[in-house]
Amino acid sequence: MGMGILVNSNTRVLVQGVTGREGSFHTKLMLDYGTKIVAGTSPGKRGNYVHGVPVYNTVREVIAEQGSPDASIVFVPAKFAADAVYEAIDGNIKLIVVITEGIPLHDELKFVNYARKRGVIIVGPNTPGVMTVEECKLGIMPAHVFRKGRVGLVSRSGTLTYEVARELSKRGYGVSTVIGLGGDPVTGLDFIEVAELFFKDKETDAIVLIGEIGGDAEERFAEYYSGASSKKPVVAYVAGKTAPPGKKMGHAGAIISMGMGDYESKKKSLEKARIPLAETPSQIPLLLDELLKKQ
Amino acid sequence: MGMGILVNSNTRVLVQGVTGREGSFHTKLMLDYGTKIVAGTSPGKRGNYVHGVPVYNTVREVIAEQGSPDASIVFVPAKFAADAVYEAIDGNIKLIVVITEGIPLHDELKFVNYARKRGVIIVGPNTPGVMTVEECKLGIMPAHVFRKGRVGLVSRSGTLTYEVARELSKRGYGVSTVIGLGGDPVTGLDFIEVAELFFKDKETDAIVLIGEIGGDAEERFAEYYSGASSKKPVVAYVAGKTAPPGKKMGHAGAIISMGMGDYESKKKSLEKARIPLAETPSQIPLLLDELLKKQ
Amino acid sequence: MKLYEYEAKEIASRYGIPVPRGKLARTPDEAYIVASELGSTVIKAQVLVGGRGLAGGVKIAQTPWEAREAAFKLLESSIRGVKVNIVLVEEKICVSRELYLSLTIDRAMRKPVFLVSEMGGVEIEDLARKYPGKVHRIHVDPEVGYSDYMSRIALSALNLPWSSLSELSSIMKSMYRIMVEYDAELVEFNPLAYSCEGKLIALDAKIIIDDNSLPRHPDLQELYGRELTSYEKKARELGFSYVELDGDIGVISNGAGLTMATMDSILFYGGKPANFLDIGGGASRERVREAVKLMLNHPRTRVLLVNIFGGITRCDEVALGIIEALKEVSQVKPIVVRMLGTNEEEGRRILLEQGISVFVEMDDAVKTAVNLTLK
Amino acid sequence: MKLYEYEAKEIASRYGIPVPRGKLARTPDEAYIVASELGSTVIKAQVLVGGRGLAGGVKIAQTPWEAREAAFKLLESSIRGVKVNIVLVEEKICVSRELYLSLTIDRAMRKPVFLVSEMGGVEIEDLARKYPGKVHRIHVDPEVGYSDYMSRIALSALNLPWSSLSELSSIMKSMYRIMVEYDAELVEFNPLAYSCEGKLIALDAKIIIDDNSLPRHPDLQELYGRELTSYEKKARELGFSYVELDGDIGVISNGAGLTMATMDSILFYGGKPANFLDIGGGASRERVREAVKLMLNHPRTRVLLVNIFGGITRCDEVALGIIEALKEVSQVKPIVVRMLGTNEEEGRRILLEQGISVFVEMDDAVKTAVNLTLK
Repeated sequence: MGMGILVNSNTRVLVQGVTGREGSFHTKLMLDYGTKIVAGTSPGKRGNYVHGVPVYNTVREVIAEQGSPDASIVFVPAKFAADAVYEAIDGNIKLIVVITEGIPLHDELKFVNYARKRGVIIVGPNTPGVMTVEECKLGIMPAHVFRKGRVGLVSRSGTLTYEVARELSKRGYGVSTVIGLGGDPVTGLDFIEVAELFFKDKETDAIVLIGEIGGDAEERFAEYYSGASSKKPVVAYVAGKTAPPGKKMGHAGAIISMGMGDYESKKKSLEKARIPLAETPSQIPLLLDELLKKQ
Repeated sequence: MGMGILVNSNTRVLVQGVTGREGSFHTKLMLDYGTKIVAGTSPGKRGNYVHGVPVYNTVREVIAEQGSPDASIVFVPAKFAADAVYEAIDGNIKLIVVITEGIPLHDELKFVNYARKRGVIIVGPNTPGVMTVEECKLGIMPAHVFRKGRVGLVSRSGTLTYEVARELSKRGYGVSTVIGLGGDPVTGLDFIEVAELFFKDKETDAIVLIGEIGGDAEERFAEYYSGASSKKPVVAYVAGKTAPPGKKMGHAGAIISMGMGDYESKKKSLEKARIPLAETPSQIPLLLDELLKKQ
Repeated sequence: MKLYEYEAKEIASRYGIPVPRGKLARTPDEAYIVASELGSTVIKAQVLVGGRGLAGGVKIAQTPWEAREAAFKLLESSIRGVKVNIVLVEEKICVSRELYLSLTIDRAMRKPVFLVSEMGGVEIEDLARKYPGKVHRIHVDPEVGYSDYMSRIALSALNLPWSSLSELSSIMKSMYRIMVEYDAELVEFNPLAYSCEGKLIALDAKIIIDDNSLPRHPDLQELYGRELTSYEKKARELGFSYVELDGDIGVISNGAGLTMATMDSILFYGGKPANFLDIGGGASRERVREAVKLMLNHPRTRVLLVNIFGGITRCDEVALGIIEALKEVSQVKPIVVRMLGTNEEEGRRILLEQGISVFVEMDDAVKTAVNLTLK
Repeated sequence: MKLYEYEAKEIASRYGIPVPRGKLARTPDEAYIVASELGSTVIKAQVLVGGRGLAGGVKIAQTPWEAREAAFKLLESSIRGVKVNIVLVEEKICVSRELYLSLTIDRAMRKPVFLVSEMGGVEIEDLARKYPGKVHRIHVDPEVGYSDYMSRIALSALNLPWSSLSELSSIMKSMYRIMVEYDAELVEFNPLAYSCEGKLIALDAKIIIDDNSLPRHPDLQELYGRELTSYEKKARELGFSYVELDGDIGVISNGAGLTMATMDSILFYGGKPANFLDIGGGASRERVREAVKLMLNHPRTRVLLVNIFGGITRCDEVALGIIEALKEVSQVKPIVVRMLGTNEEEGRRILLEQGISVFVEMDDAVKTAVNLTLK
């Protein structure tokens, strides 16, 4: 109870877009995991139930009848996702996980800035979500690959994170909390902010950071890490070594970042910050072994 | 040193629009009062001096060459005022006094919201400013009518505030800090926020609140005051008893406020909160006498 | 600045908000012609004062002849003292429910706010007083603007079917655009009808423009001041804030707060102010001269009270303005002056030379002015 | 999605940003005609790849004949492998200074940012690397938008005279409008010329549109994918993320991160990936079938590696898709499958029935695929 970061077994959750295919499916899986889902929204569907969760037309109705949720998870399609996020922010919900993929960049820019100014944390968009193992799953990750343990996992990727979690499990490592930052160029949280939460978390001993090419989030983290006074061991993996320059690999964007963003730049920065960099996912637990042995 | 609220003798001040008629005139008066003015801005006027104050083209230049000012005072004409405010906010100046009158309402709404979200305090717009007596004058009020003392003065009006300050002086009361909230329908600060600052200020024993018809700022303050746990004595004066309904008395606006905003509504609210209400400015010190005697 | 109903509806219609079909008429015959095309009609006096319905400014006509008759009566009448020059002739809508929907500014929250109530047709002030629980507020962050979820909240509050959502959403979106693009401080549809056919339609429309923004709306600025009395117009042209009252003491002061406080003190000491005239900050002698002339020439003024607290305003300029005005005005009315602040010594000297004594205390000046009217 | 220079300039021009006069030409003769109206001209190959200048894609012509000649050469050539089909013929501008001005997204600050440098004509990446002090950043809050003070900062950074302020301000304001209205992630003028006559004019223009926003720009969406190879186009039509590489191991995976990690592991174990193909989340059997067919038919594929970590994606669907594809494809190429996650048992059973064994560990699958190509 009360372990991990951002969410725990007491977190009262709202599901926005609860009646959709994805929303309904994952509501079931989250409930199965033990997540405390108090309500869902879906315009015009008030009075229905999804796997026992009462459905409302608006967040305002949810607040009036169920009290304020602590967190929301958004499954609304890209075209309507920004509206759902504003509804949650204006409803004073302080943590919003945006699963939706394909939201226009400028919509994201606006609501991410709005949220930050109002002290609201956005996870995503285009994220598998956040999960504190054996406490609360607010996302779409396959729960069974995550063993409970003391490694904080933070990632820009989805399936690759599951792969890494499985490699960790195989070698006896478990995860305290896993957070997907989201694959879009602009996200609510970055590596630095999540690392700071993990550094303060008593349930986390080390961090595995899963980056990818594009942007300069890894470089910025490396610089921050070099200067951080109280920190924990970090092992990194960065996907995209083989990606040709100038091409967009899925969401791994090509937005200008002033000479940063390619694999070499990230590698150099991480090495400079003395953060071990794995070459394959399977190397990650081995590097953790070494790092934790040294301590 | 360090007395009063919002400003003190150490506050490093920037004057935006320093070369204009008003800007230049009041820069002189503020300097005479002892205000620490470190720089002024006026596009294209870099290299000039106004009463010994160096002029720059942009706030960014000021920061680069003089360090970050603590506060700014804006004398820029209405059409360009919002731009000046954004320049100050984006330059991380944390207190901005907007003297300018006649700024469009929707410009004000936007920058006031922006400022509040970024933790920036805006005094005004359309305000005489803020002054901690014998420490720092960041405004256009005639300084000589304010005696140093222990009454906090907060007002929606300009000249009426000077009248009240003079009445206080005549009867032996002095002022710790005087703040003009500004005469426009939307302002950066309201009575509640300023009162909270005064309640915490060791140099202030009592508050004189000068309201006027229009809006519901006085009603909201009265309600807040009734419920406030730690508070100081307040005497109020509300201008506009004789104003006919539906007409706009200068800036004293007619914006819908759901049945609130007229003199009777304000009187009733203040009386309910047991805040003595003066019928003329000259009654204010008499009510203070009574109130402070009671204590 | 308030717009006429027909102007507000023109704007609403341009933004895709449904309004009844209709046309303006300036004569009974024009009303007849318009009504011939529309069937049953509503004839509405176009005036800028409130409470038109109660004052008989809205009539229903079944036939063109009845419309002609109604227009004739309205065009002969005055509503709350304002002559009716134009009527709006509109098709009569079959109304199932009358709703209230407006967008205004919440000063406390510093945000635009939609006010929504299923009890339309009543003035919002009365509604809010009598049934506060029936008025729903939906705030809009001015940096974000309208978002669709707001229409879903409004739909629930209005008790409308979900089939009306896209209509309502489009109306609310347009209201927000109108507010921003016209710098409005109020966009109100009261009533907003839910028609017998299940459509939303704005039966009445009110738009108030923020005066400070008029410089960036030259077309609207031209309309400014058309509802004013001739004295108000003159004062406006001279750049003063000015409001007519019904007392006999003319008031000239600087700053809205001090001017109102002067009026209030007059009342407190038993007198009645004739007006509110704020010369603003830093008035020149010419402006003071014109203000004094305006007030001395006003038939209701029996005594003129000038109360100046000079900050930016210079007392010597005020004194010179008063002297010049007195030379140009033939009427002899007593004038009581109280002046303080910047250059007060010089101002006092100038007035004393012309035999006008100057008060230091506001209360003394007010009492003197009141006593002069009681004589 | 990147726009052509001439498209970006058309947009810029529509927003009031000065660009050189000019027209497109598809033949040398057309270039001659355009140049006859313009005098000295610059002939610019219209391709979507970068580094055009260094690759000889820009030529200067003094006469129409020279323009014809230049167009002829360009229209015969390829730039970095891309055939030149169109050239832009523009008046030659007398340039006093070449400046850099762009508006892009700062991911770290989560805000649009103007990048400004007085050293234009160089690629911004090089500029930032070599002279970081010469690149000035001016952030724009996306909720507030452009404000005029930004142009004053830019003016100082560009070392321009104050007389250029209104021109620069209008350009920057338009850039912000273009970014917002076109959902751009980059609006770049490099160089922005300060002409011999002291005017600002965009010599080159680049606009990149955010792909996620294309559904709300149907006109732009039509243009999408025109720079792709035929395989890339086919993959795009099927809704996959797909990039051509030059190795021989076809890669099909789910999720961009896992797909890249699979490619990287291939490299790590000594092989070379032929492509990046991400089938996305929750792919149906039909989509998997098409992906497998696409890759097996690709001439460069010698071995196909399928690496699926099923979350939303179901392994049984993937298995069925693979089986169906194998039935429809005549070419016999080895296929290595690794599958894990949702319904993995069922998926493994389906594949085993057809004689395909399934790896559990990614490393094992990658090593096997690499070994097959090394044989």
